[in-house]
Amino acid sequence: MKMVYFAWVRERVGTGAEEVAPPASVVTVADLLDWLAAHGGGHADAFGERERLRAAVDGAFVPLDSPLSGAAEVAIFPPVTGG
Amino acid sequence: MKMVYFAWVRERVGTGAEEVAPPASVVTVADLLDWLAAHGGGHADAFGERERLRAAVDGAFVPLDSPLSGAAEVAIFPPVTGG
Amino acid sequence: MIRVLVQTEPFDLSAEMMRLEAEGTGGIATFTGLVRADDGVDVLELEHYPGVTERALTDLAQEATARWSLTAVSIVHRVGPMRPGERIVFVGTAAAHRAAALEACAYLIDRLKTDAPFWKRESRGGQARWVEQRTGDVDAAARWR
Amino acid sequence: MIRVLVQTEPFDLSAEMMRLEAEGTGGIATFTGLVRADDGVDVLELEHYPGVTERALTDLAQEATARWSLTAVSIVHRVGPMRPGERIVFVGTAAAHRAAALEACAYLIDRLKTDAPFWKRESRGGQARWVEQRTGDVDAAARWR
Repeated sequence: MKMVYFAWVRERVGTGAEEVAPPASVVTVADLLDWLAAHGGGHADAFGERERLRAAVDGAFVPLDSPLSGAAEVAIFPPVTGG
Repeated sequence: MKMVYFAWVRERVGTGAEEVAPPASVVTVADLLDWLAAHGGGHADAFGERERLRAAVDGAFVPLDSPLSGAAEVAIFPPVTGG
Repeated sequence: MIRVLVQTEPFDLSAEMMRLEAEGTGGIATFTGLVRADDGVDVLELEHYPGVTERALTDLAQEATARWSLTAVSIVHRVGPMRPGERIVFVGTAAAHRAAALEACAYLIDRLKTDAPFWKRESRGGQARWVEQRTGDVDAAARWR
Repeated sequence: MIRVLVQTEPFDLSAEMMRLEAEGTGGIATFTGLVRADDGVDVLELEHYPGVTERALTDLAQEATARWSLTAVSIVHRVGPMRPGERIVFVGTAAAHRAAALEACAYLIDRLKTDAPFWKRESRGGQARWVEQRTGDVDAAARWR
């Protein structure tokens, strides 16, 4: 599964993209964040305040409690600020 | 007093502008229309349907019952259709 | 900046945009009206009340500037004969924030349609008729009061 | 016509207008966002989610086209570093009638602000900070639902 990060999430994680292989117990986006944060370091710092995070699964914006269900790419980022 | 006419009012009157000298009994724009229509011809034809007419006195849009009160220029025209 | 032009010549859209950008910080909204070929119209002719038109448009621009704190307004309106596809009118507004620019732009084109002395005459194959004011235009202008 | 561009290069406003006019009959509304020098910002940098951004903008353009019967929509958004006064975003809509073009233009810029994956970072004298989403932008997008 490919993880991609944007804006300050990317800066705190320390990379814009990485390959991960979560265990079967990781069902939702929130589970994935918990699992990644447990590695400590940048991930724990980036994922500390869940209400400031948004996610997209295979390019579709989804709530954090959405299932991953075989996703190829999961993106984690702050609320968007374009325009 | 200068009269100016626009659009189909101008076409029916037969001129875009003319000088007129109404008597003192002509107090409002509507009085002026009555007095001009009494001359017959183009004016009577142009001023037949009052609800289709609009007026400006010295450049300011006014209702037909407005006083002329020493106006230098009175314009008569259909509802506007710009833009 | 308040810029009001009533002219027979076609106008340069990019020059108008540049002027607004030079005065703008934040957002610029524009509306451009084009001559429609409604039911075979081949010529649209615009008549106006010289002097009074410019004053009416300037008054509208000043009202909009005060109401939405605009940094710039441009209104350019063509008169005389035009063909389908040609630009009749351009309204541009600049403001610090987008809502102000967008609302003011809608306001100006709505008010212009009922408060500025222009008259349209459509021709179809040599047959001309004066365009009647639309109830929808009167209602659109009224919602701003 | 639906045209969606996300690019680092500055864009040509008059070329975008010409494209809309070529597809337009009636009215064209545009919104152009410029970089503001808020409190001394000297560089604004835009990051985005390549591929997903374009798809999100295309989805918004299709929604607007269906809702307002648009004849053309253009959305051009710059990414990368920009300076105050430069254009960040252009939204243009063409429709037979002005209300449709104006409303759709406001809709697209409102929705773009909350539904397309862009992130802004402001720098002031070398000090950078990520811009926070504004509640007002969330409310503006919500009014269209």
